[in-house]
Amino acid sequence: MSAVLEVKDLQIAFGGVKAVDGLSFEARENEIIAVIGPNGAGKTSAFNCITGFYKPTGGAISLNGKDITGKRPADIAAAGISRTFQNLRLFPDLTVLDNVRAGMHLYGGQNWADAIFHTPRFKRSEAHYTDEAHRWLDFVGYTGPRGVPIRNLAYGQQKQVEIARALARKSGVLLLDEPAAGLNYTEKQGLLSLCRRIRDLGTAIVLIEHDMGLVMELSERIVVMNFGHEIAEGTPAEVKANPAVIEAYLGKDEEVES
Amino acid sequence: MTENVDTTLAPKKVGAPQSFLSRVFESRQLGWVALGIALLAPFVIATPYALNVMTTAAIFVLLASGLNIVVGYCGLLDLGYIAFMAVGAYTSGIIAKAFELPLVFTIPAVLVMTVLAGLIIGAPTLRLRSDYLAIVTLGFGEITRITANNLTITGGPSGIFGIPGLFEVGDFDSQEPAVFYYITVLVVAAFVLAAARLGKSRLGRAWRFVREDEDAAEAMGIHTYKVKLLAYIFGAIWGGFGGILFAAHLSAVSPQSFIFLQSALVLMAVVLGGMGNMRGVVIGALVISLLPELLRDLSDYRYLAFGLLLVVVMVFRPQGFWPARGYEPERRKMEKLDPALKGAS
Amino acid sequence: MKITKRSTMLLGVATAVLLATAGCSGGLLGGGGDGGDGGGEESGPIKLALVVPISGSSAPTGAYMENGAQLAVDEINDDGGILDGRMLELDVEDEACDAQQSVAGANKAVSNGAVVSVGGYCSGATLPEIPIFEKANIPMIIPAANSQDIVNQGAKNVFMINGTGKQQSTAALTFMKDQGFKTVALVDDNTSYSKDINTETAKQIEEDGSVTVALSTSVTPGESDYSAVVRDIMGANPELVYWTGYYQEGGLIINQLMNAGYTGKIMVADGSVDASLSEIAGAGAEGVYATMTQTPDTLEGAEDWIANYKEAFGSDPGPYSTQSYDAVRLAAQAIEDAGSTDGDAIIKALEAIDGFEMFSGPLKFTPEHTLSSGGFVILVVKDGAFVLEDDLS
Amino acid sequence: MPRRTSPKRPTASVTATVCFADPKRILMVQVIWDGLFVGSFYALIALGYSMVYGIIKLLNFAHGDIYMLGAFIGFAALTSLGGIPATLSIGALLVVMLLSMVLTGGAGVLIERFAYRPLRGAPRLAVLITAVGVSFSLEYGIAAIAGPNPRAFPIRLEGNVFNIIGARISLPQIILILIAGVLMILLNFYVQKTSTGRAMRSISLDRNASLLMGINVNQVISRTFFIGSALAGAAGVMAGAYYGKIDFLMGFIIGLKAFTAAVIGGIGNIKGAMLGGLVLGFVEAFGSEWFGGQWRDVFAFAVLILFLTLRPTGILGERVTERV
Repeated sequence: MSAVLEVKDLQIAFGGVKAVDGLSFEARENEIIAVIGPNGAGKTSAFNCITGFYKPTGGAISLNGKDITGKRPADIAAAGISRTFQNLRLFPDLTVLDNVRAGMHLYGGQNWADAIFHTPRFKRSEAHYTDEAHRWLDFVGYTGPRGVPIRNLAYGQQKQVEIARALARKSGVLLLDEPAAGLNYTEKQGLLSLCRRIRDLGTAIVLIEHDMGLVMELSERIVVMNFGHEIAEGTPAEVKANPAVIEAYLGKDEEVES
Repeated sequence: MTENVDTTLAPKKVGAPQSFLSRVFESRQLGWVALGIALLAPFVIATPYALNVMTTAAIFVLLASGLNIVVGYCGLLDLGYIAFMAVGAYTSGIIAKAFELPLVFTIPAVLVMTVLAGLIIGAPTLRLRSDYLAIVTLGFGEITRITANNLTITGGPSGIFGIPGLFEVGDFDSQEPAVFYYITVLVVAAFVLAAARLGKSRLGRAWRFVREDEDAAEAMGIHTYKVKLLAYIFGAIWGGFGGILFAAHLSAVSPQSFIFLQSALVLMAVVLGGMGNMRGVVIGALVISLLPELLRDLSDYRYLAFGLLLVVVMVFRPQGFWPARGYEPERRKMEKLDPALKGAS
Repeated sequence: MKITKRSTMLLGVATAVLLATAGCSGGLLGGGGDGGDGGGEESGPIKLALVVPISGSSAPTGAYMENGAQLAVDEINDDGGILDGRMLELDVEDEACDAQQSVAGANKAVSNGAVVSVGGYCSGATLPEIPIFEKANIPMIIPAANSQDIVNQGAKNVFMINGTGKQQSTAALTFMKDQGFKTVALVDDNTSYSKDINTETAKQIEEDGSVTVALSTSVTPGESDYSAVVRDIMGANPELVYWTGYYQEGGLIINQLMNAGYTGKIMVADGSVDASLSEIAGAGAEGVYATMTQTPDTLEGAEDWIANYKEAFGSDPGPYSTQSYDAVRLAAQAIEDAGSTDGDAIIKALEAIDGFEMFSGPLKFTPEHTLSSGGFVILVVKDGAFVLEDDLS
Repeated sequence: MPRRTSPKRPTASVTATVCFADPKRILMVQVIWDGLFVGSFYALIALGYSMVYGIIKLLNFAHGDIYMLGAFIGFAALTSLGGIPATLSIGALLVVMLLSMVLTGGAGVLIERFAYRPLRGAPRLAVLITAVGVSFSLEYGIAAIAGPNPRAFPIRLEGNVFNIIGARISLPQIILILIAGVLMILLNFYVQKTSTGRAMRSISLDRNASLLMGINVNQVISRTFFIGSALAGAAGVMAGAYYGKIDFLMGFIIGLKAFTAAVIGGIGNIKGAMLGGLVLGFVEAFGSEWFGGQWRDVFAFAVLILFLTLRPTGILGERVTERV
């Protein structure tokens, strides 16, 4: 298995404060990696660097061997990374289906003239979009209404839709920022199986997560960050036993244990 | 396209509105009904004044539908939209007069000029925060007007007049008020339909994604800047065609027609009607353009009444008369479910 | 397509409603075209269209014009009307100095059955009215708008009773030469009326050769601070500043010039001849010249007119009150002469008019339908009021 | 001196500047002074824009009309007082200015209470449209009450003119700049040192957090409107007394300019508004010097656009790193 996403010595500073300082990891096909660390460790900043929302101040990121460091988010998305956000970033006034269609923007298949004249090409392409949207909603196990604005839906459903949207992008790498936050036990179990099914599609998953139980059960490798530094990397068992990790989580024992 | 409506999945609370009235309002044929009414109106009243007012209103609808692309779909606050109409009107007026051409032949030139104007105004500004965009577009609007007022080619303060008609074939005069009204209504209807269709396409969705959450849209691979620029260009083209009709209708173009108030009025039409909903915008445009005419007899007080009305309407209905609802059929693909997800959740 | 039926029904209902109401008014199917030729009516009041700015930044002048016209209407009606007792009625429409509004206003007036138009203030708004009134065969007596562009249109229904920019410029140049001014600064307010005079004056000065234009510039109306143009004028240091715009900005510029220590003379064009000019300009207005047609203030025996105006409207007459007053009287005279409200007849009557007494003097139209003599004189501000300085004869 | 030539007649105007000893320098000083003077008006009005924007992120379009309202209140007050001896004009002006500040401040509070507050959760465009509606209502309301004609202001500030390094500077100008300066210093003190001022700053940083901290947000917003409107009202009276003419549309252009000034300085930032006003004043003064007065607004807006493209946060605005 080759590395799809490669992050080398990533650094980002905000006005002198180094949010990420020397993060390196690789993600391979069919693999789930977790990035963990206490609040403020720089995990989300690292995600934002990888997806182009922040310009890294140092280091390199490559995708399938191509350097994507510092490119704009849309180009990185086109290159093959999709993501979810820590706090839901859906399009609240748009329907569930439209939200998922957002992930399919790069499918193309029609242009503005097709739209204005409703050419057969346009109709085919729209039908395809709709089918795909339904397919991905089914895939994530979404059972709620699909033609209504998403802001009316329950939180768990919104989380499902956000993942469906990211999946619709059909990219090789999926970054999930705290996918389990705010979910109940059943929903977390659903998430667990969903992640595995996504992995089985051949996708590399990198997730940020605070729920240690979930992380330990799901991920093949774990990267631990603290104060912007990478303090450990390894299998769940290795990380659990690492004294630096235990120290970083001191006072948060219950999370490690749970 | 509306068969197979399967609403069983929708809980009542969040489902699409079910009342008779809402159904009528959401009906696909409503646009044709409106067009029918517009086409029949002259059989009711056809005084020169009525035709003039109705033609003006129709042109205004065109402008509002163009601005709706920019503001309603894409969420870009444009306070200088009338500048695009000015560009269209001046371009067609100047060329038609200089070469003594019927106005229809100026369409290519107007297209080029308005697209150019959209690029010039949009390119440097669309990276800006929305409030800044508002003031910058306002600035561009004023710059356009003042420039038109100061240049010789635009006729300075008195503008251009004696502009030829749209076209003339034998005895058939396109400038005959009733004829011109019908031409306008048909052109405007076509543009409104085109704008509505654009709104329901991949590009239109991209506009809405940008409006709702630019970062999330960007993360989906949407070049937000390009998409915004396209919204601007389409808005500009709509405005430019409004300008051609305007020039043909009045046979004169002068800077006074492109003051900030006009931009504000078009924007009001969009917001009052319901941003993003083309039907609402058409209604809003009709209200905004017809109301001052109806209030004409109040003379001094009409803008006072107008101002107060705006405040009252906005306070009680901030989404506009008829906001975009954002419902669509729950239609599911009739194929088998993916076996892989049986048992998931 | 389950909604189709309902929509069809809706369309049907709408059609029915429309067609039902079609019977009662002038739709395409109805009587047809009763709007276009209201002049054909043989009884009832005779309507005069007055399309002037009621809203917008030129609204004040619109009010003066409306009052002036109303005064004439009232006087004529008090005397028993015209054409054997038919009353005059003003149909006031807003032009807002905007082509779109003025076209709507003109169309409305035509629909209302106006017989003669006696309005027209902003040239840019008046120009697009011309084809509308021309088509309806309604004569236009334009009291204020005086851009050369209107003359150039050559419409046979258009009559201008305000001196043209050309005539005013000639008067200005004559006075400059009389007084021996060598350098002048020409300042306009970027409206077509004002720019017209500026351009025309500059042209005539160049042809004449004995005066030099030290500066020719424009300001943006509606602002308060004109320090830029004041600096320019101080820099150019002319012997005379000729302001061709309106009194609102004129007053401010005069005041700011005086505060800046300007020592030369100032002359204003007729748009600035208003009592408010010296109120706004303060003491600096003393000695300011103006090119102007005769006004009630400067005419002997016009005190009564001013008193009447004041009594009727509670304020002093303003710019174009007199012209509007005269426009209505002229229209009444022409209708009387024509013996009918037919457009062609009235136009003929207007062309035939000779020696009709107006504030600007006895009237006779040139073949271009402008005043044969602009009737411009030079006024000067004395104790805050404009008085006759030089009748240029 | 090609800049002095008219656009229409490039040949006829060369005689102009030779009469001065060193016209260029004199002119520069004069341009700077004129820019400073106009700029202080812009700054006073820009403050209201900026404060309101800082607190509730609203572009209060009606703000320029509050300036107009202030001028008309001053006009009404002075007219009802009758003739005032010239020697007392400064005193009378100050009294009337205070009165006008209180009334326009009150008007600002009422407008916020009845037009903006009900819309606090609404889409921003809806609020903006409301502001345009308020603007119309104020303009044409005043036109209906006071008539559409421009009015001459009852008192006129007059005084000596000093010649300072070539610039002509009049006493009224100095007085008005001083008044504007004092108002701005007072405001700055208020915002920096008082509890309400601190509350304002904290709300502009984070409204929800401020609510949690027990700050009465509604009250602070009301006070912000009061202060912003009062400053505009003061500027209105000052403009009336200096320029001598007021009309119901006088607030429109200056409102746009003040808005521009607020953005140039960094909208939401009080010092930025003051600075932006002065910068815009200079920009316009130099712009009309170089391109001619009729191009002044074009130049001002063009500079604004350039500015925003190159430094979108304004001069003093802080760069906001948006969290994703």
